[in-house]
Amino acid sequence: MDKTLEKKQFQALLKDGLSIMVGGFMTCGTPETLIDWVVESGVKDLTIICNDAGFPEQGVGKLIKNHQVNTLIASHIGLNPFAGAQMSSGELNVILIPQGTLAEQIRAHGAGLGGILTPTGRKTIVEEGKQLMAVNGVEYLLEPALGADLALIEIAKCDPLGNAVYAKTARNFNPVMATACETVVALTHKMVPAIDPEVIVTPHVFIDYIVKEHDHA
Amino acid sequence: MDKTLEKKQFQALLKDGLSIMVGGFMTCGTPETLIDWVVESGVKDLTIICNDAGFPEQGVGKLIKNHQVNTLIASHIGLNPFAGAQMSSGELNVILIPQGTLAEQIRAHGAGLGGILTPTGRKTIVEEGKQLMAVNGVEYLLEPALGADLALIEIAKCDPLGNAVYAKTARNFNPVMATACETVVALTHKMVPAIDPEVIVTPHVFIDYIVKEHDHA
Amino acid sequence: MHEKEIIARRIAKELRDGDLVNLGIGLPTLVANYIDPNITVFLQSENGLIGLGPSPEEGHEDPNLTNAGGQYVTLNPYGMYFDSATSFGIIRGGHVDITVLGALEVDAEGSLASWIIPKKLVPGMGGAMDLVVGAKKVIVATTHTNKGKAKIKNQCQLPLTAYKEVDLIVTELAVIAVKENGLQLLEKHPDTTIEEIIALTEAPLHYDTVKDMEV
Amino acid sequence: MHEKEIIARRIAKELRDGDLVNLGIGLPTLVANYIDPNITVFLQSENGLIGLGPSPEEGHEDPNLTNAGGQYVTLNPYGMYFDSATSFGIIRGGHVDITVLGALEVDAEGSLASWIIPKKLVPGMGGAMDLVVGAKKVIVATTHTNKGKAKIKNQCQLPLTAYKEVDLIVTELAVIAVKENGLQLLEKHPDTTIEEIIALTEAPLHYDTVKDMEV
Repeated sequence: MDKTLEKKQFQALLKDGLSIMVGGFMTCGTPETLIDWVVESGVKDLTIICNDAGFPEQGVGKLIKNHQVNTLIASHIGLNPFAGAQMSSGELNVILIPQGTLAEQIRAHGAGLGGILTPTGRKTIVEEGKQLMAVNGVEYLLEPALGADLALIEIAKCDPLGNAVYAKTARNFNPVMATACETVVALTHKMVPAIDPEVIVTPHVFIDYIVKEHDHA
Repeated sequence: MDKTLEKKQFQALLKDGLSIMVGGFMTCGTPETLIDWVVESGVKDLTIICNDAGFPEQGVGKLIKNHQVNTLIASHIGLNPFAGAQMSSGELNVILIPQGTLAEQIRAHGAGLGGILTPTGRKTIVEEGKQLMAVNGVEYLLEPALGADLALIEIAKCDPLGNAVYAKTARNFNPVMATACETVVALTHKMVPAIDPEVIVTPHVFIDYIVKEHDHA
Repeated sequence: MHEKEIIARRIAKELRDGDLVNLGIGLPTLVANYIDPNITVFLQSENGLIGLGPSPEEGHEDPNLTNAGGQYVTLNPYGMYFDSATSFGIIRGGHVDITVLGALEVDAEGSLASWIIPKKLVPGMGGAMDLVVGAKKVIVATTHTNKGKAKIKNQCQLPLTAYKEVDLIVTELAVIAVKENGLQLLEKHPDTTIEEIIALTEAPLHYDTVKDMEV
Repeated sequence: MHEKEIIARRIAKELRDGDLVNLGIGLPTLVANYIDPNITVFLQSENGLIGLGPSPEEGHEDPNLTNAGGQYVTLNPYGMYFDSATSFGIIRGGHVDITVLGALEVDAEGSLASWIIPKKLVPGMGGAMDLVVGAKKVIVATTHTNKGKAKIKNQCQLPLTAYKEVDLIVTELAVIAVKENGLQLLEKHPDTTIEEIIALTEAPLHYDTVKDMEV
């Protein structure tokens, strides 16, 4: 059961129009090598789901700057002027979602839930077009589950099957995204023979493919 | 910030009519010492939320056998004949919930969600009296969040602030219950000076009080 | 060969290399004994682990390491522990390839009743409802009849565990697939006949080529 | 004293021993510099940690250890890391005692606008909407005016971050509580007058005893 991928094999997974979740928070925990390979592949019309728009030369920002992204689903885009400019020009469709709602919608998809009821965004423009539900007299927004075709995540290390742990705050969205996509590719900084069963964060069953960072660094 | 409790202090937290979540799965991971103290206290009319009814002489089964429980919310009761008998006689109100729904309802409360949409129980008697919601053409049951007054959990070890880890499958419902109750008491088997920040399962902010098992074993 | 062994051996042949599998309490648990040693199957237990290993040697039981039936177990290499919400996220989220579980009744539409006999037996559904709704493939492991009475019904009479979720029914006599248009008899035990199986089954059975079960 | 320092110092006095606190990007972050050394406050950062420590020494930055503003930070003893879903479970679930964040506008009902100026500035809400809805106490840290224009409005004109969630407003001139019947002026800077504060505030201010701010 060898899950490791080389660049060409990784790029064979890509095609125009894919929806891709990318881990990271202001690019901390973003698998830059995999982003570079997506840039190099030139695939277009991507839907990118990421906490933010990255920076022009970092993270998903590189895909935006390279005009590969059709739709961006994120909680903020303030650090990448290309995202704002492409949104203004109509090139990029930006869907802004509260960060906690985004995390929970992704988790819901991974956990087989249809959606969740959250108080976040009540009586704000986030509420527009959403269904409201009262539970015990409190009103909530129904936020549907959110999945994608492909997850690109960064992990600190894994065992040969893909049991994974993360590094500090580079964990962020990576574990939930690993549960919510058809295909999950993990960029690992280290491969180890075994990981303590008590501390594994992402079980191997979620990881389809592993790219070893050190082979390409 | 000393969170440790002795028996008398623990019993001062108890009163008739409390709702109490108790960790454990067929009593694996159930804080037996704390249950014994609740039995000894004699408080009545409790609502107990636990995966199962335990055994007559183990886990929440001891509270049921001692007639302290008014309502039991659980996913099964098959191993404790007293639960079945009290249910038949009308003494005990038993609410059976699918195990995954129960876990998710508790997690939802802890995470400030009003509820979740689950496909589990569709077109079964679990659906009765529940609101149905369609998302993308699929029907789900709306299951509301579930909290309680008090959580009694078992942990393997913690640091002085209460950062906690669990032992193997004794983890089960304990971490979600720790997030979902007004007051959380953890029975720990060991107190250690520090725990690796990457492997803490329950952050100290969820643990209000700590009872040291070895003081009483 | 005991009927339970026949069923367990046949179901074991459904498992593929790399599959994540949840085996229910009782008869389904026996499937683990017959998995092809040339493949790796990962067993999940809904109380919170992947990588369920064999029973511990006597004297080596760990009270903190049990399966969903409360029995002492071991953990295989590459296994791991998690909490109940994570466990059912794995189950409900479609990450379990195959779940095998018993039945009180199963019917022509693939609905399953397995958790309650009102006023007689009310143990509760445990994790069964989530498993049947969530797993990619649902296999029912059951004796063909109960005291001579058919368990494979036109329509379940007992309260359901799940509606239209069963994919395959394996008994000591037959392997039956649930299809859009009803039940399809795929295999029969070499020692029985199609006619006998039909006689012991309440639901209508479609069939064309019926192979002998390999057990 | 710079107005930001006045605000940060005053807000620091709201923190109690054992509080879990989330400090927003910018001005709110300064509050950490003025926490009473005799109490222990746990700082949460929504990107995934509790136990935010001081900035690292130069050359000791860890690219895998940042705060929600993307700045390099350190972790205090007893701190820990978690994923984004867990982080917002902590936030939305009411486990954060105090959140401090900036404002574009805040109003008489305690509604807050802080994340968007349509067609001019659309950075996104990040975690602010969850923080304001979820934290037990919401403190707005803001200069009293923006280029002479009142920021404390009768009603926010900009799109809201949250509706009626703010508990306390701290500016360089005043400490104002949001009450059922409107805003209550609790404290004023020693160098200003109640009349001046009222003149610089669009929303009506109730008051009886107004203390001097301790800064």
